[in-house]
Amino acid sequence: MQKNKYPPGDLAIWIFILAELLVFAAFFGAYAFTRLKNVELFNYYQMTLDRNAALLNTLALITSSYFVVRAVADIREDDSKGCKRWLWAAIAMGAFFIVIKGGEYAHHFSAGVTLSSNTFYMFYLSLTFFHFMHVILGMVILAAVALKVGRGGYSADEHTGVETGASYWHMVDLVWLILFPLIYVMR
Amino acid sequence: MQDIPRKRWIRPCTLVYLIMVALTLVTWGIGMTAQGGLELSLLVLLFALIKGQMVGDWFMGLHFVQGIWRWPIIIWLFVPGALITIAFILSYGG
Amino acid sequence: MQYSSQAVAKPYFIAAIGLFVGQILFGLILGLQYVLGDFLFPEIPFNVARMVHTNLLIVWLLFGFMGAAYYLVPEESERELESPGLAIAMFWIFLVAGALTILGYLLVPYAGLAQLTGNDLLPTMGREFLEQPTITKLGIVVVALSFLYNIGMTVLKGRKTVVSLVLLIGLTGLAVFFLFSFYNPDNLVLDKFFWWWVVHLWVEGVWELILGSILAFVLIKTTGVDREVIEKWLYIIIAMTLITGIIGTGHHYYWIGTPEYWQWWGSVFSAMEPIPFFMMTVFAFNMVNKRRREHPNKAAVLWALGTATMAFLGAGVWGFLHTLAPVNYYTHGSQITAAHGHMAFYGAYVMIVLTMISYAMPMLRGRTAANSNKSQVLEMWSFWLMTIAIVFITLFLTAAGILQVFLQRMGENPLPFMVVQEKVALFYWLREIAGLVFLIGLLTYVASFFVGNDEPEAKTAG
Amino acid sequence: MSQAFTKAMARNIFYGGTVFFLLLFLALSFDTVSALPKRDNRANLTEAVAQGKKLWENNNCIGCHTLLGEGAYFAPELGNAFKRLGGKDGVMAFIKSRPAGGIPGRRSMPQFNFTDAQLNALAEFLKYSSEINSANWPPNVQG
Repeated sequence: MQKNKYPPGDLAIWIFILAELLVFAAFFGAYAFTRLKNVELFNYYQMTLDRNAALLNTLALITSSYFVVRAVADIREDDSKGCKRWLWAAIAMGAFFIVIKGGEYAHHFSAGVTLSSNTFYMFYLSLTFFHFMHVILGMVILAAVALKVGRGGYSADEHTGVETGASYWHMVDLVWLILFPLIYVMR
Repeated sequence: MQDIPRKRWIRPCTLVYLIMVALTLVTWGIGMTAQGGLELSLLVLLFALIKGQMVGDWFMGLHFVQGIWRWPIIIWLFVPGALITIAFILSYGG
Repeated sequence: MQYSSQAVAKPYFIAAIGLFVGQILFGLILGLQYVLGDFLFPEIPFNVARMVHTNLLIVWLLFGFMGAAYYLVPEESERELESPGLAIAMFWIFLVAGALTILGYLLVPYAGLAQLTGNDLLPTMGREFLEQPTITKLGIVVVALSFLYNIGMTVLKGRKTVVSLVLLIGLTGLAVFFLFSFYNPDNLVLDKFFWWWVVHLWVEGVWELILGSILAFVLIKTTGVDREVIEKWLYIIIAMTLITGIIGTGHHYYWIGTPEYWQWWGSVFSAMEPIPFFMMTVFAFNMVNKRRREHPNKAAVLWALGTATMAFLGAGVWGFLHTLAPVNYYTHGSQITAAHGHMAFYGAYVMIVLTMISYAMPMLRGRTAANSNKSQVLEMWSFWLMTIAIVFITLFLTAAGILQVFLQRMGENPLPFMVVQEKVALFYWLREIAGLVFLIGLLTYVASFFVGNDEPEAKTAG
Repeated sequence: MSQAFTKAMARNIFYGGTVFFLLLFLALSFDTVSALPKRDNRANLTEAVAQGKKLWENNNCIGCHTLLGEGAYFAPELGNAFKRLGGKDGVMAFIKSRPAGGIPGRRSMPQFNFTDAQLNALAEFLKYSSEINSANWPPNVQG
């Protein structure tokens, strides 16, 4: 089968995706090596995190990523309606993530946790909040795409915009897949 | 990406999704025991890297791409994966 | 020149070059004071000479940016400037205000100047790069607003291109962030925190938009490459600039009393700041390689390529050298910083202004596209002299900085500052020699405007 | 795919990315400003310190010195000068004793003819600066 030269979506988004992934990679490495110097601190405060919430959030993101896959598949067959439905379902899963994660933050903030509390919380808040903002941005992008799909703005012939939004959303998912075990589970 | 038949893409994606859910549940289960340990940590990391690879290959569709754009996600997973592995091995005195 | 109002750029460019010469002369005085501590003391103490050196730089770059904007905006917008009269009036106001300020620095003790200008009413003076009396700062705001009005109206009423929009965003950002120079609390940490909102968000933020748009304009004109291609590159480059550069501000927040998470945020993001500069280098060389025409102004193309290269080296590479927090812990506030500052300012901002002058001046002086061969050859000589000189200035300062860090901040028995300064004096002498070469280059540059004026324009052949 | 990347998408990334990172920067700045009271030694920000800062500015000290590493690199770092010069008396005595005509062949600080009250304010300012939590910078007493 003929393979493609470029990934799906506009290449500009891929440059952006790579830049973002680079930032996350640097933060992951920084987390791991800072932990090395503060193992007990990290192990202790890791226990204050809510692993059930993290599970729900992980499931929410992979599910929504899968929904986005279905959306792209639909638009490739010129099915705008199906595409739109899958996209809004994906956005709903994103909103679910925001609510759960927001609950976690509310819990931590009410306990007086800030970026300056200690090194573990500094990394926990920096990494997850940075990712949290990406979820919001991803939802905004998906919503913009979904609205345009609803107006019949994409078709089987021209749907680069859908693929672009999808690729970005998968990146948001991908980052969380590493974040989840690294911060919540590995000790 | 118009060339890829739906079957060749959606079916693997559904399978990938189910595997990811399963791996996530196992990871969570390990997390809930709060046991830790080098082997378990690296196992969990391996799960994460596998999931990441599946997202890159199937969800993002890089499986159907050839040339340099085939590799960024794989390389990206490898670098932090290696860094985290080294740091954890060191943290266990290895 | 397609529009007669573009002519207002000419006095701006001439003033810029004149002030540039002044800046370099004071740079040489400073360099000498580094090795002959009592040179001109107490008539022109180091702090006064430095203030003149840095303020002249800022002022002449602003003259250059404004001249560039006045030249390129009518052409991009395809209409005459909103008000050429206002542009000329602002030129004189800015020049006189600038000259008075510099004379104030030189003729009155700084504390006297502060008193004379009523600094107590709204204290803003005495902070690095923002030494201007408050009244001068207000004048800058007035000039900037009139300028923005003039440029903005021209852009909005005319054809809107990416080049002019990006330029307008950059200039607006320049004006907006300057407002933080009026915030000067007693709390030193807050003072420093927001001081960087002017300084960093200027030079590692909005100024890069101005740089990018001027470079894009000159490349469109000299290479004939499709505007669409150049504009999308411009967008992606400035996107990367702001994506990395805004949080990159954090690399100034390591040791000034701000929370320590900035060491991570600042390191990670500023480590990526070389990326847009690298993209700019790739972009410039790519466009020139893909050129659809041979532009007779070879000097302008050389300056454009030089900007892309030297900005990457000076801002990108030399910035990266000491941007990571664990490295910066030792290099912060050393000669390494000075080395980076010299090459980054020259490579990014001096060179882009000279690029624009090189491109526009022939037309402003009545040529159709380019200067005579003779004049261009001299200009290209000046390019190499100045560029090589700045490379050596940077290398010598880097060497001095590395030694300084080793002797003063590392090891068992750190030596006092002044002892170390004497130990590295050799490098300061070498730097001064490189500085003289720079001056020769600059004089050559000025001379290039006076030779070959009777000769015919350079042709594209060859 | 004929076109690898489009101008429209590059534009969206520019605007979107800028807004995104500007918001993030504002969020971090907000956190910083609220975290500062624990680090910036504001409890000791007395009238004298404020006056000292004004003197520091009105005489353009930053034109030669660095303070917490920022300024000119011609003269020693002052963030820890209070410690290096042995406290308030040391600081005041040093500033007061600068020869008006300079030191032949060497760098010298000008003689500013400060009053005792002004010297006191400057010393208080340097004391306050030295007590800011600067994450252990400078690396040693030499600055």
